[in-house]
Amino acid sequence: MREITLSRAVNEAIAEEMRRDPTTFLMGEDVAEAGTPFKVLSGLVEEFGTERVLDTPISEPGFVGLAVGAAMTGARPIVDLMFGDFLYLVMDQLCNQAAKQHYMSGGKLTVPMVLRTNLGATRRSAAQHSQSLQALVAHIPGLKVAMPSSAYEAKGLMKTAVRDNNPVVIFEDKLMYQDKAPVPEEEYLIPFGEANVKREGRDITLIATSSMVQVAEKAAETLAAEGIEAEVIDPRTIVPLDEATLLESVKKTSRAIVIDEGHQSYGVTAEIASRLNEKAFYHLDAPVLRMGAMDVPVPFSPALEDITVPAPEGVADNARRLCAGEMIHAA
Amino acid sequence: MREITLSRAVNEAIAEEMRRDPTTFLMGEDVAEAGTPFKVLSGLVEEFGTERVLDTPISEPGFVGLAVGAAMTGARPIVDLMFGDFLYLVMDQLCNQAAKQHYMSGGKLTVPMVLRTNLGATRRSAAQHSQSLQALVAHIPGLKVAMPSSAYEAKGLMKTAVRDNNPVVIFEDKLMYQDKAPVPEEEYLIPFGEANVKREGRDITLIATSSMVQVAEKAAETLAAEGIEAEVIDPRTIVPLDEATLLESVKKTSRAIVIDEGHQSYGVTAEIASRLNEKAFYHLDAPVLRMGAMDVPVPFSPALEDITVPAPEGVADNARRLCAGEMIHAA
Amino acid sequence: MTAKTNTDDYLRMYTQMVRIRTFEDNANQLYLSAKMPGLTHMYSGEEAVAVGICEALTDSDRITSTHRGHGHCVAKGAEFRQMFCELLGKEEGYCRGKGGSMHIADQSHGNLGANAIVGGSMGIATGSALRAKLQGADDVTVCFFGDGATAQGLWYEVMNMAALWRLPVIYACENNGYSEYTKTEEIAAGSITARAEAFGIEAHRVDGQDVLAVNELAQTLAARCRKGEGPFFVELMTYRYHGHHVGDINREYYRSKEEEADWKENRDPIVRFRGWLVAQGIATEDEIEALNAQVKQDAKEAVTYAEAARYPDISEVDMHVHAETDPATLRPGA
Amino acid sequence: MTAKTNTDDYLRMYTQMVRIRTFEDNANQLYLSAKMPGLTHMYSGEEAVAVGICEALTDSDRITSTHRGHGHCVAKGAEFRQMFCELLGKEEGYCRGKGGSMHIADQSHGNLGANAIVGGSMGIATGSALRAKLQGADDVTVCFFGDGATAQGLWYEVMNMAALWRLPVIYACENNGYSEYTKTEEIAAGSITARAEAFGIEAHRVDGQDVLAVNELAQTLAARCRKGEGPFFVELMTYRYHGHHVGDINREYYRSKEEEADWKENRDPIVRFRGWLVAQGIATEDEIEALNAQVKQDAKEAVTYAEAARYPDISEVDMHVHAETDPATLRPGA
Ligand SMILES: Cc1ncc(C[n+]2csc(CCOP(=O)(O)OP(=O)(O)O)c2C)c(N)n1
Ligand SMILES: Cc1ncc(C[n+]2csc(CCOP(=O)(O)OP(=O)(O)O)c2C)c(N)n1
Ligand SMILES: [Mg+2]
Ligand SMILES: [Mg+2]
Repeated sequence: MREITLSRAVNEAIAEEMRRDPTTFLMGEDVAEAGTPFKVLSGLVEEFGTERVLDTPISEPGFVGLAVGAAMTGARPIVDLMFGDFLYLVMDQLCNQAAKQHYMSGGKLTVPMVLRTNLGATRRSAAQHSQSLQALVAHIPGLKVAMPSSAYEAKGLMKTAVRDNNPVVIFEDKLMYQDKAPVPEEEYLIPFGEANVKREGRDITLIATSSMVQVAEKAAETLAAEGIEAEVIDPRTIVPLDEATLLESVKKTSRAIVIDEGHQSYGVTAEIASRLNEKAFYHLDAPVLRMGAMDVPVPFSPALEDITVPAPEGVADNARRLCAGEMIHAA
Repeated sequence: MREITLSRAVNEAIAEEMRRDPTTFLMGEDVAEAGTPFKVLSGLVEEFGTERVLDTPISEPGFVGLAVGAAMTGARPIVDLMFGDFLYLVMDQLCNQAAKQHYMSGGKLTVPMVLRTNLGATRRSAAQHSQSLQALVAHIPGLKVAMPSSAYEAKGLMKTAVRDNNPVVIFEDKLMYQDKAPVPEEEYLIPFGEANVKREGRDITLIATSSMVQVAEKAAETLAAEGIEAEVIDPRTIVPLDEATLLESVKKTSRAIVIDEGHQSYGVTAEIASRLNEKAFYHLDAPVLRMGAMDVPVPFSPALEDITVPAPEGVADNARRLCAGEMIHAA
Repeated sequence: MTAKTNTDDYLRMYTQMVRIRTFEDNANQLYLSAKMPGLTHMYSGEEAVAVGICEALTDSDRITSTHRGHGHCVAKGAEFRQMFCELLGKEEGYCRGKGGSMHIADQSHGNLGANAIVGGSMGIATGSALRAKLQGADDVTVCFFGDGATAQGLWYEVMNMAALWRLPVIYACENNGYSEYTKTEEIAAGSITARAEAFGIEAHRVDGQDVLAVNELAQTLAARCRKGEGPFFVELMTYRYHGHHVGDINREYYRSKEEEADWKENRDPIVRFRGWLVAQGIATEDEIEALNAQVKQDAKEAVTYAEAARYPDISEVDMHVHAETDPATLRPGA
Repeated sequence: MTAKTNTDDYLRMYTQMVRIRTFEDNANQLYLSAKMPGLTHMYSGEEAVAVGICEALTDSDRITSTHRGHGHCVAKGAEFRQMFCELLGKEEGYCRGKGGSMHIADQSHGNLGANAIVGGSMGIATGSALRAKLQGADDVTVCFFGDGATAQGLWYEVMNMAALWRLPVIYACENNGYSEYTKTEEIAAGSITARAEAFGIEAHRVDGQDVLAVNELAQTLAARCRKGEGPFFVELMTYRYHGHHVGDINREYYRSKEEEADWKENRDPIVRFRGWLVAQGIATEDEIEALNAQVKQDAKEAVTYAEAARYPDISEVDMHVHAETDPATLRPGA
């Protein structure tokens, strides 16, 4: 199968959906001629024109608000939010307005829009351009939240996001834009709420999102060499969450680590770990461990930044200890 | 001891701190003559004048931003955010600016400010005036988060918040403003990170925040009549979190329910439950259960609204089942 | 005085104003008799604004409304029954009781909904206008908001885009002199019309108690929007008779009884328009009284109906969190 | 031409402009030779703005800066060594390497910091001015931001409060014609000065390539701020020589080489001021060359120092998340 970059995959998904549905349009800062600073959207304005690829002023709450209104009245906007860190600016439009319209109107209004943004540290971009804020939006009822872990998922999830009748937030890993993966030529969509078992194993389950899937896979390779068979699962969407697949695996392996690049405290790993603990408690041989980013603003200095996010060695290390029956924290 | 309302307690705390420290001032919408819609701040403008009690325009990001700048340059602002639901509007100023200054400046800049706001549903205020958004801010390193559960805590935690050298978000339960509790005449402060054991018990631990402390206490009374002794613990601050006290209790009782009025998924209960599972796993006789608000926007209709938040019967019911050895969800 | 050219139109404007006033009197009564859950914000006194504007619009034109939204809802064509049902949290309400007064919406007549976030619908209105432009539709969107809402930064962001892209949106600022318990002049520096003009937006100021003046301006601006000459800004000078919300009874610390009396006695939009209708021979006093009585009767019946109506079944509590997506559309090739 | 009345002042202004240009040339070189972590935004071309304004301020006056912040930092008095250390993430940097280029701050000279959120420091600057007013201090705060930042709603919110409360703040908009890869006219409707004026704020437009014109205006406005006549708005017309950031090399799809050459060749602030200094007999060409050489030498030494300097110890990673609070202050009676 051909291999394309994550950047190209997103571009293809959007182009295909814009061809398919004339009510779909794209807006954001420098999305047209510049094709975004990451060049993900290059070429779209040439195909669809400035009517459907709109460069906006630096007004994040404003243009997200416009997208909500356009979506409520018959369009399907795809909004580009240049950095995930800017989510804080659009929280009211996203969480008070978009997320609640359908419910507050008793099902009459719908807000079919996509907010595509990114996550990920270790790019030396410092505290305001490196955050992974998926936990914030996952907490708000009415939104859906997708976290592609490769070009394949980036394309398939984006296409589903555009067709979904709800506001969907999709986080791309900004360090992965140039990473290639096999992506079919033929059209495909990845349904929301279906986790992907990336690697099978019987000893321990590694549940990882987005950027952390590679980390988990690398850890699994290391472990395999030592005879520990780790199962690696990518939930792909954290809302909705495919609990069934996660539970099934954990019931089989009896041990789990949940890995996500957001801050650990009050983050995504807590929710997933809690559900496993609640619903597979009597199958667990050890506590479900969580590995999130450190609870610190992301430091600029390379010397510090790299140690703030989970890395393969750390995952392997924890897995080894869990499998050896060591209780990490337990008194 | 005299009993005063939560509203009065907050008012006293702020007045005392404003008398103590001339760099302290108060700002927000309708905080001066009107004393806020909840009348919590009545009388302060008469004592401190409009120079230190500032009525602002309806510009939440703006005045929170002003508070950050004032705090960075030598003042100690107390900002009133009329409804917790407006947190979405100020997330950038709070989470990108206030929370990160100290870290990003390598410890040189400090932002000693208090953001007081509220939480709580069942007031028939619908989806945009009923949210309990503590999980969002608890996730962001650099902030501290206090959740008083009575007039006593409201006063003691507010005084500590004003003196703390960090941005502190303090959530009051808007349904509790008229509730009275014993509050000493003498000055006192409640340190951050010290949980309060509200009731001792040996059979199960109920960890509850803010509005949910009363719910847990009521459940504990019901349970006591049936011979189940529940320990009720109020963490009082969720950042920092007094893990030690919680763990000690759970190791004793072997069972726990965590109750918080925020949405359950990706919420506060997940973090607390995860920590207990991680660090007291081998002491647990049953999975730690979580009870948050339903994952739905808060409905207006009274018929629906009341069932979205945890209630004493539900807590008692879950506690009974845990103590009877029933596994709630486990397959 | 020539905004509407026939008797029926004038009478409908009058009736719509009376319907709003009557709706609010009943809503207030429901609150005072503890039959209404929560609080609500009365539109009484501002009727000429909503009616003058909405009578210049069609059902395919959109509006966005505010926390003080009953007036916009009635003026845009809503029925009393579903409105009262909504205010009481009943299943037959416009939003199945899930929205309540602060989120009442009426899709069928183009009302995209009230909003409990001050200024919160400015993006929505502008986005609706963007959709119209992109899709070549000729509908207009009116964004209602209060003077206090001009302090929200969002407004400047969306005005800029509306102006750059010449969107068919009219920003209608209902300047009733107060935001909650604070006078506008204490919280708004400079000039509100100049703020719109700075973005190259044509701005107007109009007497919001004169329904014909409002309507005439709205007709002109709506027509010009349809021709691609938008956006526009209108500041409508008006007054709210009640407190900020129904529970705001003792108001003397922020505004005087004399001021309230002056507006009510000398500038009431309904009384003024009634006088004009009679003077022009469009209706007799008796006809007006009959019409008033009919509206009262309608409201009474609707209230009675709503009081007796069912609450939504509790199984509805987790319905409508997410909209359904037809699985067929998610297949390749679909 | 009389803004600064003695030779030393003129020469310091010149030197500061050269220091900025030289700092940027070295920073760019560090990037190109892959010695700098991440990206950075060059201030070259805009030197007269930062220097003209900051030379009108004292160390107790505050500024807030932007993502394009090296110029403000130098102009407000920072040292090369700590600046380069910060850019390279070293412990001796102004922020112990934790902030980097986009968050460089220099508390000791009143620089409250660069900001990676466009417009993100508008509240901070205005709050600093509010603090000055409340505490009766006579310092002034200057809020630097770009033309693109005028699209952030926050600006209108804080201008309103600054105007209502007459705060000693100067909003300094560096209009370099672009935000990232987009021309200002494509994303800003109407007039930027009119936007400030609408809030009752006195607005000025000045040639940002003329350091004396900038300095003269800044001196006047700072003095008037101290007398309680603030706030003010200044739009400074300028140009950035490099791309949006150091990695933005191929720029022809959004601006022409001719346009760039025109600004560099005909309006360079350093060349212009140098010519004036020589013409006025304040310095000879030789003295200027010596001065330039000295700055180059200083920069080179600072770079060498910074390259050799230590990274922060990894134990620092979770230091400074929270500021310490002296437990003694938390006791009753304290
Ligand atoms: C973002 C936000 N801030 C504050 C409030 C609380 N609030 C509700 S109405 C109101 C005053 C609004 O004034 P104005 O816009 O003039 O409308 P009016 O009530 O006068 O019709 C305020 C402050 C809110 N609902 N939303
Ligand atoms: C809130 C926010 N939106 C977008 C960005 C990405 N961004 C960084 S600089 C910039 C352009 C800023 O333009 P301007 O304010 O004119 O400053 P200049 O770069 O021209 O100095 C943008 C869009 C950001 N950092 N913050
Ligand atoms: Mg008003
Ligand atoms: Mg610019």
